Order: sequence, then structure tokens, then C-alpha cells
Amino acid sequence: MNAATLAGLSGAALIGLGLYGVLTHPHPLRKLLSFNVLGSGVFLMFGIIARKGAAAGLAADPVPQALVITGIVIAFSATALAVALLLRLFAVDRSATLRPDATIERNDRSDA
Amino acid sequence: MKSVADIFTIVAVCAGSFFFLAGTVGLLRFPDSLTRLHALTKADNLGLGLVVLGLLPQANGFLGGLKLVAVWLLVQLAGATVAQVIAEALRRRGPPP
Amino acid sequence: MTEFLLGAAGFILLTVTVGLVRILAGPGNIDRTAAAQLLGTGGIAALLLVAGATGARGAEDVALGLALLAAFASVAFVNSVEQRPSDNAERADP
Amino acid sequence: MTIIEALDIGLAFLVLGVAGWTIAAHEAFTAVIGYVVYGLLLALVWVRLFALDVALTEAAIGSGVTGVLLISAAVRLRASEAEMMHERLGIAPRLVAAALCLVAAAALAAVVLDMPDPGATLAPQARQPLAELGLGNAITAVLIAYRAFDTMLEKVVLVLAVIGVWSLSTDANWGGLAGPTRLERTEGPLAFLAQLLPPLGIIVALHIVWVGANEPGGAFQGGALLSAMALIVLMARLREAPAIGRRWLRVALISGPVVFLAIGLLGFALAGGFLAYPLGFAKPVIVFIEVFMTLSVAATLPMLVIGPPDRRPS
Repeated sequence: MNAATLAGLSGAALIGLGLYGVLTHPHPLRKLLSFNVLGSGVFLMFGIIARKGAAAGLAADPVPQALVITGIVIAFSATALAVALLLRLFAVDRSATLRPDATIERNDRSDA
Repeated sequence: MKSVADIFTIVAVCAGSFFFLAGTVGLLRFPDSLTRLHALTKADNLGLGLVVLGLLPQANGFLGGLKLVAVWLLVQLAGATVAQVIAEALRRRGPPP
Repeated sequence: MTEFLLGAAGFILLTVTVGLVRILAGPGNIDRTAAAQLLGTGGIAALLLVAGATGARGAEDVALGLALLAAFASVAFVNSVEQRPSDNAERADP
Repeated sequence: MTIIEALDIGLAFLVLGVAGWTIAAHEAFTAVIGYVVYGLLLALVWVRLFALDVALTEAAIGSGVTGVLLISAAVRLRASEAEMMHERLGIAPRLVAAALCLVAAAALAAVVLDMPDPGATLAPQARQPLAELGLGNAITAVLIAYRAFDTMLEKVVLVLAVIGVWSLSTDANWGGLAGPTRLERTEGPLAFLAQLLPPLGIIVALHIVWVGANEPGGAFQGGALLSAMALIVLMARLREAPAIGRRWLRVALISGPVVFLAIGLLGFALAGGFLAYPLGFAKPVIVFIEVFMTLSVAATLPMLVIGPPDRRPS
């Protein structure tokens, strides 16, 4: 088993782990972390595709690698936006819950 | 058949690995956060330092060697600062246990 | 020579991992930060050794980047904890 | 089994273990510490895949800058965690989710094992214009020529993210200094680090941008390191973050996409197509674009990390 296959298998496992985190964690920050783990698993899958595409004297296919570099930057900017939204939610609600009924309860309380 | 440079590399890298082991043992065994910090800096300074020293004969020309030394100096700077900053935070939190 | 460098990289990585495993469960966030710092240094050492063994081009630059950022997580941690002393953060520490 | 295989397998288990920790940890803060370590280990994995450009990006952005962002978020959101403990799912739904994820991971693993080797590749096509462009690094060539449109749009996305983050400030604070209110300036070791590190970091970053034409490196990696240097100065409170209305800041933010777009449009006149580079003059044009892309990345990332303004403009 070579490094590329191993990385691909790790990528598959990381996607599974991240997906589990996204599905089961109630806290949005934890969902965000899990989503980033999921994303890096996808990037590793690109890594194996790049390595298997080694040709023309290059150690790996540059196109998937360039995609991953773009992907890392985009994942970061999406994460930063999500964190800013989350901090704002917490500042307004004093809670980070994503349950829609929670906000309604809160509003009812403050109306009463 | 090993050259003198290779023997030098092996000795220095082994010594460096030993200090990583020592740093980890310290992290596991020392009783409080301040002494654990102390153990940590050994790995930064001597562990990485000796590994870098050992890799110098194998380095990729002058620029490669310079980069290796720069890595070590930067990690030293980071390690020393982090130890200071964490220790300061610990002190502000109250007397040591 | 190649095998020796790889072996040393594996040994260092294994060592700092043992430290990490013990500490991640461990008493408080300050010790966790310290263990992460140790793993950072060990990771840089392992990277240099692996690069020396496999001759990956440009690995020194990756190590330089990691070395520049070595203090970042710890500084961010201490900084954000200090910024909000009222949060009674960090009560997990002994 | 050779030593390198053992090392790879060990590294894979380490990555999975730390990722598992990140998912399973009790508190968000410890999960984030796990994530920072995870980013560092991923950089090692990318080195083993001979993808040094990706390793550099992962080291700088995936571990470093994202780490700062998430650590401060975890500390600021700590108070919200206890309240949400009761929202955790019961054991049955968790098992269902775990089974589902196991199936997804197993299917992907089967795909990985079934992949043809050698697989489909665009390497020859990506390599072919290198001489024409005067570049030696095929990845830089892909980013800036072969898929230039994507790279330009990516810069636009970064600017949009900054607009999104800024728009979360209140009306009263609009135009104020970016980021949360900070304490007094610190003295001592942190200030020392923040004064000593940036000059060195700027040299390394410029080196990485410059060699990016031929060796691993480039505008993203260099820009990310520059932004990290800006962040350390902000974290040590040596300087305040600029007010978000400052013209130089806004010019720096959009300089990358604007220059890219302008040269792309010039391509119609000079080289017969959008984003086409004039023959024999491609390298200087590419370096020109990369300089502004670096500037743009270096200005954008710190703004994304420190967040919207929290104070009224003075």
C-alpha cells in the first residue's frame, strides 16, 4: 500500500467522521469544525487523484492540486463568515442554539 | 561504508530524538504546569536544534542550510515566547499549587 | 541513511504523540496548549527529517512557514482568555 | 513493510486519531486545539504526497490562521456550551448517524481502492505551456493561466466574505476600528515576539511569493504568511486594526481581483482573448498579478479573522 492510497483511505474515513460530527453535534461551532474535517477529507481524495495522475515528469497532476489550494482558501473564508455570524447570533440571543423554536420562546418571554 | 558526515548526522539526530523523548516524559511526569513548561522548552531548543545540526551536512547547498538554521531560530523564539506568556497567564491566575 | 532519518522521524512523531494523547484528556487547557506546542515542534522536526530522506523539493519552505506560525495557537489562546477575565474561563486548571 | 510504509501508516492513524478527538471532544476549546494539531499533521501528509504547494497552504491557512480564528471563537462562545448540552442527541439517532457515515466512508474507500493506476491526468496539458509562460512551477501555471478565471473568482469570493463579515456590525459601529475592543498594549515577551517576528516573516513570505514561479510557493502561501504577521502585531496590540472605512485598506482588499480583471480585459486587445497573456511577455505580467494578489490576500485574511467592528468610529 503506498502513501497515495493510504491518504485516499484516510480521506474517506475523515469524510465519514466529519459527516458524523456535522449530523450529531448541536453546537454550531462544533458543526463548523466537523465540516472543516469533512472538507479536508475531500481535499485528501483530490490528493490521491493528483498522485495517481503523475505524468510528464511531474510527481503529481497539478490541476487537482491547484483546485485544493483554491479550496483551502475558500473553506477558510466560508469558515470566517460562519464564525462571524455565530458570534453575532450569540451577541444578540445570548445563546448559540440553532433550534428555531428556541428564539421564539425567547421572544415570547421578552414580550410577556 | 559511512562517511564522517553521516556518522555526525546519526549521532546528532539520535541526541535530538532523545531530547524529544525527555520533553515528553517531562510533560507526562512533572507535577504542575510550570515545570511541564520547563520540560517543553528542552524539546524546542535542544531536540530540534540537534536534529537541525545533524541535517546540516545533508543540506541542500548553502541556502538549504540557512533555511534549516532559520527554522530552528524561529521555533526557539516561538517556544521561548509561548513559555513566558503561558507562565505569566498562570501567575496572574493565582499562586502555584 | 534514508532509513535512519525516516526512523528518527517516526520516533519523534511517536514520542510527541504519546505526550499529546496523555494531555488531551489532561488537567486543563493550558497543558493542552503546551502539548500542542510540543507536537508542533516535533512535527517540524519530523518534516525536516522526512524531507531530508525523500528529497521532496521545497520542504524547507514548508518548515519555515510552520516555524513562523509555531507560536500562533498558544498566543491566540492566552490572548483571548486574557481579554475576557469576566468569563471565569479556565477554571479547569489546577 | 519498509520504514516509510510504517511511517505513513502511523501518520494516517495519527491524523485519524486527532480528527476523531476533534469530533468527540467534550468542550469546543479542546476540539479546536485538536483541529490545530490536525492541520499541522495534514501538512505532513501533503509533503508525503509530494504536494508541497498544498502543504504550504495547509500549514499557513489550514492550521495557522484558521487556528487563531477558531480559538478566539471557542473562548468567546464558551458560555453558550453548557446551555446546549441538553440538545445533544440520544443514543439511537447517534447510532443511525454513525451507521450512515460508516456506509458513506466505506463507499468512498471502495472507490479509492478501485481507482485506476495510473489514472486520468491533465499533467501533460498543464505542463505544456510552462515554457511559453516562462514558469517552472506547474501549479502556479494552472492557478494563473490554465484556470485563471477560477483564481480570479476566488479572489472575488474573499472580498465578498469580508463584506459579509463587516455587514454584521451594528449601524452605530459602521466605519469603526475592525475587530473586538482590546485591552491596553502589552509589554514583555509577546510585544518582543511581535516586533521581531514580522520582519523575518515578511522576508520569508516574499521569498515564497518570488520562488512560486519555479518552486513550491506563490501568492496564496506568501499572502497567508504576511497576514499571519499582521495578526501577531494585532494580537500583541502593538497597533490597532485599521478602521474599516479607510481608503488604503479598501484599495488593498480589492487590488488583487481588480488588477486580475483589468489584465484579463487587456487580454482582448493584446492577446486575442479574455485572460490571455501576450506571447513572450507573460512572465512579467504574471508576476505583476501575483504581487497584487499577495497584497489582497494579506489584507483580507486578517480582516476575516478579527471580525466586524465593535466600536463606534472616533
